[in-house]
Amino acid sequence: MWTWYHKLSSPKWFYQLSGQWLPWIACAAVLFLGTGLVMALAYAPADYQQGNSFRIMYIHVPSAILAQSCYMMMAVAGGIVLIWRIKLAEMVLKCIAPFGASITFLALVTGGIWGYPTWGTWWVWDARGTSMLILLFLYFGVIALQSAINNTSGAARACALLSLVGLVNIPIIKYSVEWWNTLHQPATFKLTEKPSMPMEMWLPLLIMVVAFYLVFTVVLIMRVRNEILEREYKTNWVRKLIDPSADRSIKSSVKNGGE
Amino acid sequence: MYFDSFEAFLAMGKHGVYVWSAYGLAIVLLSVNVIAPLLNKRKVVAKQQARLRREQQKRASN
Amino acid sequence: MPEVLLRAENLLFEYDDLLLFEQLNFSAQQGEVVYVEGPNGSGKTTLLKILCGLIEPTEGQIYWRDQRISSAHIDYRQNLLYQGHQAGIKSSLSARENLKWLLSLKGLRPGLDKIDEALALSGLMGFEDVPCGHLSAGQKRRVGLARIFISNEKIWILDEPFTAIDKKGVATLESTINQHAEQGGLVFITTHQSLNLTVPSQCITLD
Amino acid sequence: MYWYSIKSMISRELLIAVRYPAEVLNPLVFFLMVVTLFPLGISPEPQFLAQIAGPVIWIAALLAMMLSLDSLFKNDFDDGSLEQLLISPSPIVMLVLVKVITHWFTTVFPIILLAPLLAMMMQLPDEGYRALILTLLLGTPVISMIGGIGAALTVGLHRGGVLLSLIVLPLFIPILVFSASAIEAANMIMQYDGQLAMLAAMLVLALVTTPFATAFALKISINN
Repeated sequence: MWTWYHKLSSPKWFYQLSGQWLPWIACAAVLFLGTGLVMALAYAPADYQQGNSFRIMYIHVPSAILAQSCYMMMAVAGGIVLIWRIKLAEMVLKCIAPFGASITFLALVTGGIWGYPTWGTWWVWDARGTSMLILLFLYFGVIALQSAINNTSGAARACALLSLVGLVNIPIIKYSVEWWNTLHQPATFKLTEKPSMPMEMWLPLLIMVVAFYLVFTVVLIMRVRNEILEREYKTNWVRKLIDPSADRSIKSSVKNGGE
Repeated sequence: MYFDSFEAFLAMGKHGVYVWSAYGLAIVLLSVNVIAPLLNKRKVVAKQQARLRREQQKRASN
Repeated sequence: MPEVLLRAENLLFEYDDLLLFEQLNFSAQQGEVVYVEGPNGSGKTTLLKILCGLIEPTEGQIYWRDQRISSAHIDYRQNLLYQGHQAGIKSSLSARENLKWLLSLKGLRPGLDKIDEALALSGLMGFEDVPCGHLSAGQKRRVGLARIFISNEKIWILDEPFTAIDKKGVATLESTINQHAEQGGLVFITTHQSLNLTVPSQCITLD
Repeated sequence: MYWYSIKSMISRELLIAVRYPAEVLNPLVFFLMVVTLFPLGISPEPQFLAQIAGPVIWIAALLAMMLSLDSLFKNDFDDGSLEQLLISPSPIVMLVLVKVITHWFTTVFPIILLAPLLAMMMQLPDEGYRALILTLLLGTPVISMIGGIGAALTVGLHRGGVLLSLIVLPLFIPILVFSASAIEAANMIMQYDGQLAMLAAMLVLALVTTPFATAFALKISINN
């Protein structure tokens, strides 16, 4: 158990394993995204009330789900950073934030594009949209803090704490926003799913959700791998990796006491 | 297939603009997220290689 | 046999990619003065802060009387006097008020006469009630010195204590350091001055 | 013994506030000015003002607090007292909490005292005063405490001020929502115990959790 745990937290091990897995995950992502897009755009039936604008849901809902779980994962990585001080978690924390922010942005914009033909307005202060906007602010905060601190692991630890504070606050924010919404708005603008969605409608949604998670995994792995190359420069395996031709000369110079 | 013709598929009822712009934006955002680390990897590797070479030169001159 | 108060094992400190020091081992015992030497940017201040427990080393451990300073931190801090580049002197408070607060952090509550005595020793007689913002840079540093004179801590960690201090002040501090070591204390110090010590000393050199 | 360091911390903070009244007065003046902008900028019509009075005073108080929060740990960081505090054998979490509370008392409490005057100028209905004061009393300490985490995280950074607002403002939304709605309910002569209970619950939660986070954040910041 413990050796497994140490292995998992070692950047070298992650780099090698993720290198093997990445092509497969990328293939799966392309496959799922392709199938999902075709099904969502061409095969799913139009909604009897909203017509074809309903198809935007297949983008909006997966990105909204992913936006929230990205923040969760970021905070979990933050917890690992603060408790166990694992370098890999620091890298993951740093790499999730920009993706999370962009996917939150996507959820917000697609929500607007969906809203306009459906309710005639780009933006309503409904509970979900507002919560999503606040989530975007939370991401901005983490990204801004990250970029303001020069020391890499210091920045990671500060962001870890901030994302944990954010995680504790998210349920409170959500609750307060929902509560505020019921006060100020009659329920006409509510974006409730139809209780009985036919299979042709929810299957593409399921596929798209999986596809979004796969794309996220691919992006995260690629970013973390770059981060490893950046931060693990001092280790021999990274040096060998980036410059195989120089391999022998390093070894000989070390042997000759060149350092 | 839900649509009768390719034109109907493009038109999406009256909602073509909205549907296609939403999907377009999604594709653009996802591809940017995928392409950015790919480009960045080249930059990082080039940077670290230059650093390695500098150090090797320094060692050689010592 | 004098007791070993502070021991460092395999200290390594990295700031991002920059390796400041590695494989640093030393043990310091009662009655000793330890110089920390090295050029600017070699990590002297960082090492002193690591010894205080303010900064955590990337690798390695520090032991206070054979206990890790992180696990014995209350006892350790009770016995620790640290003075950095900034001594923690508030300019809106008077010398007396500043000293009172600094001492209260250790739970110490000496009488006013003791505080005034220390201030007089550091050459601040007559300035006890002046807000420190009105004092000169050297006088401000002397408020920090007064904190040292009044100390009952075992370990002193002094980062450039002689900056902006005149000859007389240097001599006073020097004799205080000697006296502290003779009474079984331990002093870590970084300085560009050469001191006249009557007690054993060792040197940690960073490069 | 540790009780003495806490007591000494309180008297020190109060003394500094007395010696530097600008730290107390500037946010207060800012608060006054921001509220004044609303009738000038939107409409001086009494009916309308009465409607927005509560939220406007709350938002202005929030912004004024953001101004003073920035300096919560900054001065101590600059003159080295923060290092001394962090290597104190006394419980650091308690010292930090004491610092945040005295800071609230010296900079925010005057704002609350001034609030009724501004409420009068903003034509707040008579029923709203009690709710305004109660929500301010319950809500602003939470803001101070959450803001304290942000202030601790940004203490050593050069662009701290704006960054601080950026990272903590979203976290204040629940407090603003419940406070504004309590005042609105009071204006309409309805019950607002629920909102007050929520604010009180948040206060308790903040009181038991944020000092640890703030102390931890200070340790992170001093390492950078």
